[in-house]
Amino acid sequence: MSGPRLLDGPDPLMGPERFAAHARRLGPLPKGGHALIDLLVHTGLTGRGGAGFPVGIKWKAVAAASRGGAVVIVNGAEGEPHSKKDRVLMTSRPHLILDGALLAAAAVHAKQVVIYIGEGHHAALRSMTEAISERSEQERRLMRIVTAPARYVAGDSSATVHLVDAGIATPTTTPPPPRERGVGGAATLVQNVETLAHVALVARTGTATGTVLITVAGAVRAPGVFEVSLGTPLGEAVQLAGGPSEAARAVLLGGYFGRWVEVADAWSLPIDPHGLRERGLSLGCGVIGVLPARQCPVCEVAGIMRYLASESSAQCGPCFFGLRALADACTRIAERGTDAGDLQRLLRWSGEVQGRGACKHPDGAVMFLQSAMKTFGDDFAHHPAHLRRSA
Amino acid sequence: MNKKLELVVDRIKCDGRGLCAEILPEMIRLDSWGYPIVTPGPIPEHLTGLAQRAVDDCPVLAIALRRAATQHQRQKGT
Amino acid sequence: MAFRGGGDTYTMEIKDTIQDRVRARDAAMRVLNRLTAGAAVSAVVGVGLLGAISAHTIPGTASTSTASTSTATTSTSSSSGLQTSTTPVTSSSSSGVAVSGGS
Amino acid sequence: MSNTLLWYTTRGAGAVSLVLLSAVVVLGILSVLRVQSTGWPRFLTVGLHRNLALMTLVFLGLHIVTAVVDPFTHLGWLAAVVPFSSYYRTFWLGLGTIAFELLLAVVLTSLVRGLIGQSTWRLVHWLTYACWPFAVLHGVGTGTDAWSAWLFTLQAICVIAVLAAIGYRLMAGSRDPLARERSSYLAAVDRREQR
Repeated sequence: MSGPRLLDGPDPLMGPERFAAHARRLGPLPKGGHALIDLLVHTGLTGRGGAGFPVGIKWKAVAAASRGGAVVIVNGAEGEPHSKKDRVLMTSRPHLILDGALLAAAAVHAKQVVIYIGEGHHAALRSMTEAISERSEQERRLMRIVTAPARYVAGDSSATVHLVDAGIATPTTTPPPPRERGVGGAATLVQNVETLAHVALVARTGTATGTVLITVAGAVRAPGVFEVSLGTPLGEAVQLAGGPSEAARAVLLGGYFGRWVEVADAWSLPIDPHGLRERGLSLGCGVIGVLPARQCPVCEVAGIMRYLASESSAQCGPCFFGLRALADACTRIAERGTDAGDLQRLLRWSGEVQGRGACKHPDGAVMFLQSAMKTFGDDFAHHPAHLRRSA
Repeated sequence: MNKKLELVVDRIKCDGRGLCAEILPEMIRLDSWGYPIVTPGPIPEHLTGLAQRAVDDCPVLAIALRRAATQHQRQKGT
Repeated sequence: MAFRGGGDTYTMEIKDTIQDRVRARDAAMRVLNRLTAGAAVSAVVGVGLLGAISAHTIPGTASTSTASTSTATTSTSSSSGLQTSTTPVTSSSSSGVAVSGGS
Repeated sequence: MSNTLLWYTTRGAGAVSLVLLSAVVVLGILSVLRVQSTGWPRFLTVGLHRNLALMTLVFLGLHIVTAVVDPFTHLGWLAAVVPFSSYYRTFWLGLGTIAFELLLAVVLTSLVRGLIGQSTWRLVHWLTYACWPFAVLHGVGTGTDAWSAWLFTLQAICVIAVLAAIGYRLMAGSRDPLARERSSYLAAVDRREQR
């Protein structure tokens, strides 16, 4: 696995790679079209925004529904609190992303490309704006940037469509999914920025890229974004971030919609979408969060549940009220100690909330909670009353 | 052609009036917050009338009947 | 809202309440039908009754062309007022046939 | 059928229609307010609202047909359709025609709500609040002559009931438990002016 990498070339911290340097380093953009879709299906590239949907299949669906008027949304919302990798990519390799977006536009017969960036990501916005201005007029006319509010669900694909269409970044009812009916009713391809950067490399080499961007966060010495080869053991990835800064208890894999893994099982896990899926895990948006042993997992989980509850867009009752009730029950256990009734309610309400939102926000939150209750079963069962709450 | 019908709830439109669960308790119950939980799958023959009534009476048009799609039809539908 | 009472055997609980709710539904459906039928009957009677009242009180204005008949009936004042009031009731029952056909 | 009989029926059916319409309006407001109790589920309110609405149309039909065929008034069918086209009490009758047409729009759109969509239906349904006052004024203008005491009492009851329901609705605010949170979230993420 020694193909080209996304962050090859100049140091990503040096700022955006200029178009001239980019073109010199990687050569011209190859022709895409239908052959590229077949190539993407063949290489099995999966989306890097979190859901991990197979890219080739999605492109095929959009191309089939396109009729020449499709839309490509380049998703750089990055609303996941600990994730930084999309911003690092946007600020260092903007042209790789634009290459991927243009290839996508050609392959699905799109007439516009919308670059969707979280409004707080100032450096990324600057970098992408500059990058577009370096492109040919024909390409420039195709592309525009929109900014999205910094909310957790603003990156949901239906929310990106809703923002472009109506200026409101809230998820809408699916089906039909955006790939069938998106911006202005046209088939719309919503693809994460990292995914598109991979496409730019796959199109050039004709082979699968063997890397993934991860954000290592939490109790590590040098948290940050790293590009690792697929299959790298998770422990090695954490070593790239300087290793744990103190005794670690567990790892949250895949961000707030992810799963908890005890440290003992975590270090040997391969960082690879397929390998993780076999273990019932997911790389999600690529966040690897290390929880230190001195921190109470129950209190940590309660805090994250409160955050996820507060990020419900309050459109669907089960999500809004359900997540709030779950967060409250977690908080009660965290503050006042374990209560058998609360534990039972957590289980029952989890079942009631799952699958009952227009988007996957409630499902993600519930799966996070269920994983926490499984991994930290003893902590939940015997949590003492904490008189003072940290944070 | 599959003639079986199933109930689908538009979660955003639904504001928890609860009429559907009153009319069709055989297939719809309310969660702890008053929002409907629908039994998935096709509606039994003898309940189709009541199911239609539940759909018609929803004040916000949040519940609908649709043909229970088979996996094959779903893929062709794209 | 039913947060409390979340007790034991959840499935048992559901099964019981489904039957309860089906019974409640059926009872309410019967109430609805009865109320609707009651409203229809009262409406028909109401047409007759109110028509009768207007027949009883109208003659002052409904003059000119129909004046001869109306003054003739009402000139016999309140005693024959009863009589004129019964005529519309019977006529309204004939219109009541049309109503039930329409509803 | 004697002419006077038609005339009485017109008036009786008109008054009954007004009572029914008022009941329909009150029931509609009660259903928005999510009124319920043991033995009175919410679908009962909605079901009664719909049944009485259809019944109102029937009695209104009776009211109009008997009025038109009554040779005394010389209304003609045009007056039933085109407002302010009758020679007889042009203004007050015209109000009735308008009320009738509004009600027809409200009922017909309700019957095809699934086809026209919730938002269109809802918009049209607001016309009820125009229809009902027109109906009341029509009743006052054309009906309060000789038998005014009866009709006045009836109308007063209807007006008080509907106004009470409207007042209650205004005071109660939205019964959607999510309304406040939803609108505050929407306000926070609304980027329409940026575009």
